[in-house]
Amino acid sequence: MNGWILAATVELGGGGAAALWGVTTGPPARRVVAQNLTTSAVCPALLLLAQGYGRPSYVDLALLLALLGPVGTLVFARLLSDDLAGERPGAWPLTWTAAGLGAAVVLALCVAGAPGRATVKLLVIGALLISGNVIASRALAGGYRGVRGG
Amino acid sequence: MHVLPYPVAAYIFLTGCYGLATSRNLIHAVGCLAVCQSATYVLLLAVGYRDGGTAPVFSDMKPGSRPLVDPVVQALTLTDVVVGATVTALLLALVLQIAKRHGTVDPDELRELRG
Amino acid sequence: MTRRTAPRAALLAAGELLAWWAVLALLWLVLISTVDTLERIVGASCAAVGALLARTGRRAVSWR
Amino acid sequence: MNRLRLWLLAVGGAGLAALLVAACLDLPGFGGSRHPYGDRAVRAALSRHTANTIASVNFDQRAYDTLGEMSILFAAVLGCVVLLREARDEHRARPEPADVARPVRRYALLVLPVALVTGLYVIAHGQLSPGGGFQGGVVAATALHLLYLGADYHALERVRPLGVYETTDALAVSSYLVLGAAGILAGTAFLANTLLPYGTFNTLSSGGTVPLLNAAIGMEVASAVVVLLAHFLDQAVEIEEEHGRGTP
Amino acid sequence: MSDALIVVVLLLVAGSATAAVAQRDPARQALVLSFLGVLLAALFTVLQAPDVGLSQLAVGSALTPLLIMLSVRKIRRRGRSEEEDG
Repeated sequence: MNGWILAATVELGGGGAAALWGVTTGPPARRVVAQNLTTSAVCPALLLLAQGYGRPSYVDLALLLALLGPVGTLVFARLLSDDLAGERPGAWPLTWTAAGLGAAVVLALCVAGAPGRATVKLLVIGALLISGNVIASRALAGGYRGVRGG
Repeated sequence: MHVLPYPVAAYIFLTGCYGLATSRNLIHAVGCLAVCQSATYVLLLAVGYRDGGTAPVFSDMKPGSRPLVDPVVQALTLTDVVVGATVTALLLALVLQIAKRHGTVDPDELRELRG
Repeated sequence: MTRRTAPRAALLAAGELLAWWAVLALLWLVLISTVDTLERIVGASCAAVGALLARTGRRAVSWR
Repeated sequence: MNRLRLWLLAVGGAGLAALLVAACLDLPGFGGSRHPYGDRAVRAALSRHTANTIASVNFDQRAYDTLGEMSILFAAVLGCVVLLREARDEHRARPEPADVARPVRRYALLVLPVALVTGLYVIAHGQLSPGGGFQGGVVAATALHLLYLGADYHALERVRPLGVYETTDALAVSSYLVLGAAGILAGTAFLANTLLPYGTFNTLSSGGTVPLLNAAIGMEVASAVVVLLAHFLDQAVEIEEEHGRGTP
Repeated sequence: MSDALIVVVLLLVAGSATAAVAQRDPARQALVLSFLGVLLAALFTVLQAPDVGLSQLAVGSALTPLLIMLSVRKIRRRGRSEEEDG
């Protein structure tokens, strides 16, 4: 139909398949990293879909994912901290690549749309997405070293 | 393409049932039940979809300007998601109670315990 | 000693609440699409709840 | 025994699969253009000035369903509270304070109010844009638990007086019922949307009783999720069995 | 183009549902379930049901994993304290 939906298809297909592969195989450390990257793969795709369908109200989905996705990763980082203790999964190159992808999508959408309130909303979502993913990566890389009983 | 989503829903449901029947851990079984429930969401929403349609939400578009998908099945699915979440929570509470009473969460061991 | 610090602490608390309230009210204005009076009232009260919770949470955690 | 069960499962699964495939082939084609109920629901929603048809179906045309859904949620939370209460052979142990990395702690403290306000926005705009009481309620309740994730359980307990949330839950359920009963008093039917003026299309006050019912559900869900998670957290973090006493 | 998108997301959902059943360890299953929840939200967006997508996102991305992981932790702790006793 249009380029935005094509981009979303590529992003969902590629990112989703990669995340599915990562989340089902390998040691726990790799699985939680893949779970964290799910957010950074799907959230830009949702933004692209909102633009592709011409429905600004679909942006709320991306907003909620940018808020709750990192929270989900923090859940695993905290409650699996015993299993992750020896491994310190950081995957910083991957995290920054995903952050760059999110930033690129948000900037492209900002340029495509008319400047206004929607642009600021997009920027807020982008900031939440990137900071959430970086912090979640930090939490996986030994953010909960002293958690025993709690 | 005309029927693809329906077999996918059936497949997800049967996969979840297989997991339920062969599960060796009650928490895992609750997760499989969640998978079964997601099959119903896929089926309901596939029934309501219309080619080229868009959501019947008029905060950002004029009524009547585009074809619309079916809102009734969406409302049903919304209820389904809510009930699914509460069922998961209640079953997990039951599993914790079983673990406390019997000291195991393996269904086979539980059957042996009962005699 | 306490007589001098008490008003300062109150001022700091009010400042923190006001700053959070302003940020959250701005966030509300960004999220919505059309602005009218009722929208402003609801937004201001939701931002006030958020600001209260932000301060309570910060005090419960004791920032380090 | 085990082999037998697998065989039984295979036979039953194959039969069910055959039936399901036969049913799939007989369903109306995917993406078809005939949706009689949908078209009528959209028309009814527009006539009552509700911009989000799904909210209109949930809180106006089929508000009775939502009452049932809400009772299920309420009953499930009640069941969890009963199942997960502290038994006589258990005691509470205070968990050691957690040592969380500083950026994670700051992120949790900064995102907590943002997520709460976003949840309230989703509730308040349920009848206009996608969203509603259920979605926003879960988001607001999840936001509160950032304090557990970013600090420790003790911090969460300090901002979460459980009694208040239990009372709010019950109050929200009864306010939904009262709003429904008000329809009877006004001379129409239970939960009929004839009480309030429909207002201007696409504003916060449009849709008659829809925004009020929406807000009641939002309060109910938010406090129900908080109570639910509180009991699970109690079990996972604080409650321990007495040592030296064997399991029955 | 829309059709291709629907097919891609449907196949991903089917794949992750299979994976969620195949993981026998509850903690690992919770990881796949949270992935499945986010993916289902994307599928609902593609099927033009943003309301359902929002509630699936709210439930599936943080709430269900939190409930499952708390149960896992409780049962693991029970196991550990019994080992210490016996």
